[in-house]
Amino acid sequence: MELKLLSTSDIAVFVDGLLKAGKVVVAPVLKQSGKVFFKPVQSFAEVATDYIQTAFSAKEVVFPKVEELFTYQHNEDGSLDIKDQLDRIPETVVWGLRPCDAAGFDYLNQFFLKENPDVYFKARYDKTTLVTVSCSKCDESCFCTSVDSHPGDTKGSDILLTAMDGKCYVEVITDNGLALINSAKELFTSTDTLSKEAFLAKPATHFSMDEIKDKIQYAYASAEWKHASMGCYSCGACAFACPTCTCFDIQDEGTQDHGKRVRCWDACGMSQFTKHASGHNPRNTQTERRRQRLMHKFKYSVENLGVVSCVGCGRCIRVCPSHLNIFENILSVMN
Amino acid sequence: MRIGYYPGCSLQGSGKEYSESLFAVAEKCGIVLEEINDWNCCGASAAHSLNHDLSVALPARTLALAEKQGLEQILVPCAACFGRLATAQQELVSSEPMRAKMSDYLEMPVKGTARILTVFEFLQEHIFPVADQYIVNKLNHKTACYYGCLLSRPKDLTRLEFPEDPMEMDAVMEMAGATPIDWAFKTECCGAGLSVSRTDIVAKLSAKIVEDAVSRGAESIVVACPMCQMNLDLRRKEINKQMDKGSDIPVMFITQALGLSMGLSADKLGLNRHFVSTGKVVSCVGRKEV
Amino acid sequence: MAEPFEPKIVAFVCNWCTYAGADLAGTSRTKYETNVRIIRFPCTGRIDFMLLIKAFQNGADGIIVSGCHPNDCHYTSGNFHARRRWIVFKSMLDFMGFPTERITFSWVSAAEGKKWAELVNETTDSVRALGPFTEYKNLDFTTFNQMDHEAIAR
Amino acid sequence: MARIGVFICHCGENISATIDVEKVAKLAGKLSGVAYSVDYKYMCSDPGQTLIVDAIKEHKLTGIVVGACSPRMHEGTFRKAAEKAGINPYFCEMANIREHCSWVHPKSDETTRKALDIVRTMVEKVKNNTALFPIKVPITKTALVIGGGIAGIQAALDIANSGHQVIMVEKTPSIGGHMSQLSETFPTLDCSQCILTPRMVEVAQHPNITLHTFATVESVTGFIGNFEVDIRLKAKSVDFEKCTGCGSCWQKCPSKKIPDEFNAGMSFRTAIYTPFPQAVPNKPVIDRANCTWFTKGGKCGVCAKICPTGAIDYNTEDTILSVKVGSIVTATGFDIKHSDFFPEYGYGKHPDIIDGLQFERLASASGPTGGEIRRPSDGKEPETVVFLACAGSRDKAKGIEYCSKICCMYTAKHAMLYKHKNHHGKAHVFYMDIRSAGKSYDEFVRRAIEEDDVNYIRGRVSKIYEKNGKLMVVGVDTLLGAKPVTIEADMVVLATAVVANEDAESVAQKLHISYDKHKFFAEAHPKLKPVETNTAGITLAGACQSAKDIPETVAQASAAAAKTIILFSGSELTREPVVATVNRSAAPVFTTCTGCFLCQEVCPYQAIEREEIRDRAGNLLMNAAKVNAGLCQGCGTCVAMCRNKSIDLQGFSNQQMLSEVMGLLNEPF
Amino acid sequence: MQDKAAELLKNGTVNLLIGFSEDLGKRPVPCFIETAEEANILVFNQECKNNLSVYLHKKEVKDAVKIGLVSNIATLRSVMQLLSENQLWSLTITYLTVNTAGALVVLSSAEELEAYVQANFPTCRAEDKEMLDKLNAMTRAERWAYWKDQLSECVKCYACRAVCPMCYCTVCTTECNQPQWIKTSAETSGNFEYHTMRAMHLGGRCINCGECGRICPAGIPVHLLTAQMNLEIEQEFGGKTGWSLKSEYAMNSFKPGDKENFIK
Repeated sequence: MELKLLSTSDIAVFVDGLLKAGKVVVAPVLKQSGKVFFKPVQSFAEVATDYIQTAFSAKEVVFPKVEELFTYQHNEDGSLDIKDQLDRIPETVVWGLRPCDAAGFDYLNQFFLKENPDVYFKARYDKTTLVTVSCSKCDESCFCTSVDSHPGDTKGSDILLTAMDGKCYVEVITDNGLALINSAKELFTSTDTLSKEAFLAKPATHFSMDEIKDKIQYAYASAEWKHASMGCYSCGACAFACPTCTCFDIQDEGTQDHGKRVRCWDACGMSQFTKHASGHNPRNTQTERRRQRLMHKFKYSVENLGVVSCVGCGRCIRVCPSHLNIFENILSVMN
Repeated sequence: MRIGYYPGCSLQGSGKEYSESLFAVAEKCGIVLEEINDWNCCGASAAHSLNHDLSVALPARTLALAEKQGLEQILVPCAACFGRLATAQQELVSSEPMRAKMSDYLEMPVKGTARILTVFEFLQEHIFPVADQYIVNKLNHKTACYYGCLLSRPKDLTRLEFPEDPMEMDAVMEMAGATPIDWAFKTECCGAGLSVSRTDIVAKLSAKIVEDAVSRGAESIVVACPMCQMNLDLRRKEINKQMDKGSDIPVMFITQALGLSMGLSADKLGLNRHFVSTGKVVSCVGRKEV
Repeated sequence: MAEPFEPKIVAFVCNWCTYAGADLAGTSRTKYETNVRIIRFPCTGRIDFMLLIKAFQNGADGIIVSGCHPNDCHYTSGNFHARRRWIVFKSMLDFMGFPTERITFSWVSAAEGKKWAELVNETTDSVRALGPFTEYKNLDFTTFNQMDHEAIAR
Repeated sequence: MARIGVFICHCGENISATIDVEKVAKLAGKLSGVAYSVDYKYMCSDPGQTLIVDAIKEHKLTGIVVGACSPRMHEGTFRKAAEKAGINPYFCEMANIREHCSWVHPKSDETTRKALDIVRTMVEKVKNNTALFPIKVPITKTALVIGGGIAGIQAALDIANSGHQVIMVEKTPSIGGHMSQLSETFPTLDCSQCILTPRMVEVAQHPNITLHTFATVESVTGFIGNFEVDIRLKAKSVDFEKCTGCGSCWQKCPSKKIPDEFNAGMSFRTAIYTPFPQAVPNKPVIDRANCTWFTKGGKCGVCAKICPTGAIDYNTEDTILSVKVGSIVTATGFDIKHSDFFPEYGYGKHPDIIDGLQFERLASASGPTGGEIRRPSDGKEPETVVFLACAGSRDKAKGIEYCSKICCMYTAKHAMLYKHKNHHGKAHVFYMDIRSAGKSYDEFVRRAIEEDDVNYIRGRVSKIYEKNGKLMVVGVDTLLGAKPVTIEADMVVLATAVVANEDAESVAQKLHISYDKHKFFAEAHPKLKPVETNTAGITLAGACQSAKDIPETVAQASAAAAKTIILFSGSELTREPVVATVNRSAAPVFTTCTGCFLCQEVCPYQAIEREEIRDRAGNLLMNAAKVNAGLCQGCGTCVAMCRNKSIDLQGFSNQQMLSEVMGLLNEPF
Repeated sequence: MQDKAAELLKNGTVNLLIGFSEDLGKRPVPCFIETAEEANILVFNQECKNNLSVYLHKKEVKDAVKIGLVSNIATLRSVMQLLSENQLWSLTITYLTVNTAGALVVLSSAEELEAYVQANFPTCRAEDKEMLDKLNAMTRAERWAYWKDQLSECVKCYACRAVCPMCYCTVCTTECNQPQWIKTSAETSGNFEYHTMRAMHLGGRCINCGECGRICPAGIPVHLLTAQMNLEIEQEFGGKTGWSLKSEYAMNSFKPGDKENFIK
């Protein structure tokens, strides 16, 4: 764990250096829709700086919305070729994600790798370095401090930058991070004092995980679930924007003779999600589906993996067509 | 709405009363007719049988001038002129090459878009709506409305509702308080085409018309074509020779009749310049109903 | 490309007019380009616009849609409904910036074998001139996920 | 797992000349799902078919693709073969590599590749084929005949005589139609009523015919073999059970000034009336529009007082009778233009300018003049009569471009009849052309000209006007010096154009049959289906389709009857199973159809019905579309319309069509 | 509105009232009220953009049978369209809306609804029109680039479908997998076919509430596709969506005279 300083003006130099070194740099980019997306950039000039939160999380880098698992091909002689392309995955630096997203990676890591690791995730994760930028701004949707995190949290990051006037703190958390710094030593000066709180945003805190952890045990039967879910249109916006939602669907695309097998995002909120071939659906109403999603974030994942799988980024609140609010729901079902 | 006016030769010569009465009526109803500046002969009677291009070019020039003058409608009272102008217009509208050719001949653009009105359409659309407030006299007498050939044929050009038995003039005369009779020679030819070469035939044809009108009790014949008027009026001597017993039934223009009912003076309407005296009709004004 | 580009053209035709017209072209030995492949429908009214999209997605460079002339429909009005659907579909694609000239709509009756041959030749020529329909295929990832694709594209 | 067999035909040289058939067969064999592939010289030949049958049995094939000619040629053949081999015939598809490939392309690899593509496409299709079974539709063996003219009478008798039930509907109080108004008939001049009335009586007495006069068709639903028809029985105001037809009611009826339709308006009838003496049924009805009781609210009532059997009942009302029929013969007949249609002839204001039907009545022994030809105006015998053929017909300006077909003949007949009855009279005929094609028709016209010296003038009449008591007929003789002629006539007969009935359009719409721009009903095919309409089970007879004379009408009526009898010959109707279906599945899904019914309007055959899906308690759960397999013709327009693919078309299913596209465009190797 | 809602719930005209309340962030949230007491949480203002008619397809709502629906004009218009498509047959709905004068309007029958909607019929939203003109002014290549860029961000969360009152199919084409019409993966070409399909299915039915565009998490203006189609269909074939209670769907009718200058 090292602590360094980097002058704001040198950030561009550093990033462009990484690009020159042949790394793929994925950073927030402002698009014509006015929303900010993680995109591979060609120079630091493209990188957006003034935003609270990106439209979708950075999980796409390691868990793409569509991932080709392999291609298959029947040959004239009856033989069958199957190819994956894991070896083509490039060295990637994710620049400028928020601590909450980084925390999300921490969960994804647990989810995909804890037991019988997912090779596709691993292949990407191993080639990825996360350079996080702590939050100087937040809005009423942010609630990281309610889920054991905060705007300067280093959880999940390889490097955490905190902007001050003129320069920024560089907290190097992992060897990955260190390696990245060392690729451009000259830009960084060492320091030992760290006082970033002054430069961090102050999101509202609505509850603490400790109180949740025990109250949630009794939440399943709460009548409030209905109110919490009646407005839900059962789209997948929240799940797809979420840094920790990991539901996926596997499909073959192509013909009997050749095509590819793809893994793409799915969402437990969708009405077809658990539907059986028979037409029966164990989670037939939106109430059950919404409960499933929230309980999974705050209860099941804690039980299964020991981590809460909500990082308080607030995306689900921002994107929800009917403005459903996750922490309000949680609070209501608690009491 | 600017209405243009194309007199043609007749309405300045033999059919002078026609234009006089027309203008008198229009003026009475507060309608302005703008004569087309520098208009030229429509080419009737000769051109179309000699040179097709010429027969289009002559009216086309007039139409081009009208367009230049910015007229949306053109009133062409003379039946022959109307025939020529309308025919030419149809050719122009239906054929781009023809338009190009004509614009080239005339050295000015011509589209042929202005609407050409028969005297009937003019009366229906512009006079009818306002007429009754001006009609002061009832022309209480039986009249035969005579349309002639050029105002009823071809039906696509003249746009009469029933080309076989037109009623347009009858409507006007009813408005004027007269009683149009139901007769058989409404659309017969008066022979105008031969009025120079074979006057004898003209007399025969016209005689049939006059005879039928008279035999059905008509006291006047109303026309809308200067040639018809001339034949039936000016040639009455020869016509009478063709009939068992002659007739002095007056022949007047529809506009004269209308003007009369609007209280305009016979003098102003040129009624006193006919060969067959129109006195009877003039005197029937205000007579008790027939 | 070494050899000149030969477009793949899929023809969606109705059974009663155009398919029969193509048969007639055959029986009268009228020669035409080999690029076209016919798919037979009972009626143009049956032709689902999704099939056109699928065809392009799977590598068609051009499409012919053809059926009975108005009032000749074996089912009286199938082609009228189809025509209205095409009007909308075409303008829709145009609004999305789709090169609609890659789709040829036409009426070919059972008696118009010659017209069918000409239609195929004209369409083949025009599509050949347009070149392979890469715009659409390129929408799919040339590699294994969108972000890599974009990364590599740079 | 599909086991498809591919059979490539050489068709002698027709295919193998330009396509490397062996190669196609070889490569087809490698396609996934293909278990057997072979080529052969003539697949359609007996040995060829045997080869297929054996292969299916030996290799346990689940489906076959025959790469040969157009399915329009041999699909039937090979489907039979498949059936013979014990698989469902609809597991056989044809790949058209002859008309669409070998015949239109030169010998080349490209052509061979195309052939393979075509075969592969069909392999992909047949993989997704399903077993289909012909649809059987029950038939109600009763025919409805609309119209009681000679056409309807002929059709009804033919069908009835074949042993089937017939329901006849006639809108007027009596059957007989226009033919009953005619005096004599060409070319034999035998009396119309003498030949017609026996058949009218036969209809009335036939055990298999139910006759409804003074009745109209209200609505028609259903489909071939299974029509449901509502018939409106207009209120007769007379109880036919009680009425003996004695006639004392109409003799006493005070309102006697009603123009008589039967006499074409040349005489008057009473408000309670039988149209004519030989009417069938010969019982009166009350014409309420003209009856004092109904117009003046309960005044009069003479007929009720006079009626010996008390059959008069002013309170009867229209009733609707619903019947089930299997087929419908449309024989609604025609109308003619009347003289008021002709401004140039003075709108027929002059009483002595009459039309053909009026002349028929004048000449008819049962007519207003008892068969003596007298002019309507003053009852005098006309010394000169002018007949105008083509009055309105073949005249664009009148909007009637067609030839009315019967005028030439009846004009000749009229002229003859006149001459026969008024020996000193003069008959002139103006005509355009004489169209007398038909057995001994021309001879008939010649007779008029030569034996009865009718003066035929080739030319048209520009106007008719009256001058001192004479009708001046002004025309032109285009043959003799092309000079104008004026004939002073005492009476003029216009052979006015034959036109469709004024209610033709509404009738067509009730029957869902189409009609041409002159409102004549449209046959299904101008040459090969001149009797059928485009609605299965509905046929046409007589002048409702186009102007016809009596022999033609009778012939077509018998043809329509034959079509009906053919339909009735089987116990049920068998139809191709290529029809649309709306999916159904077990609760809780039932169907994916959302019941928006936007498909209903696109169906040209009204084949889409509404089904209510209820739970056991009978509560309505959902409405869903349902296809009537009997009505559906399989166009599939609804399938392309359906947003969530709830409707599919058997034989051309979404799965099949998409597989074809995918198979075609994705070459495996 | 609160009082009226309370009244309706009290006198049993309505079992369930669908309206708006506010969350802590003062954002309007759809709310579902079953008792008069709760009525006081109701709000209705310019921000209440959601088209609540979507909820009429929800099982819980259908079970309540007697529904009160707080509506903006777009909502009412979509109900009209739904009725013309034989939907909502099991419900009796009372509509609460606020007219341009700002007064509360209560509509309790389809006929009243029709009259009101036709009297207050909305025109194509200005911002949409502007955007459409902009797009139509582009060259086709530019349009292609525009949509390619936009649709590449689509993640097929189907929010556009979920908020659309006209997307009431129990099984959407996207969910058909026999055959698989629409790729499940959110590849750009798959996104193209999805949005083309959606636009084709909604053209002539969409009532231009613009919800799909407003709520897209990727900010894709998908509503422009259907808006454009509606305009074209309206000028080509006439008829307005959500105007009449009887179906006037342009795509299941035809005129023999429909244009065919594009057909060879």
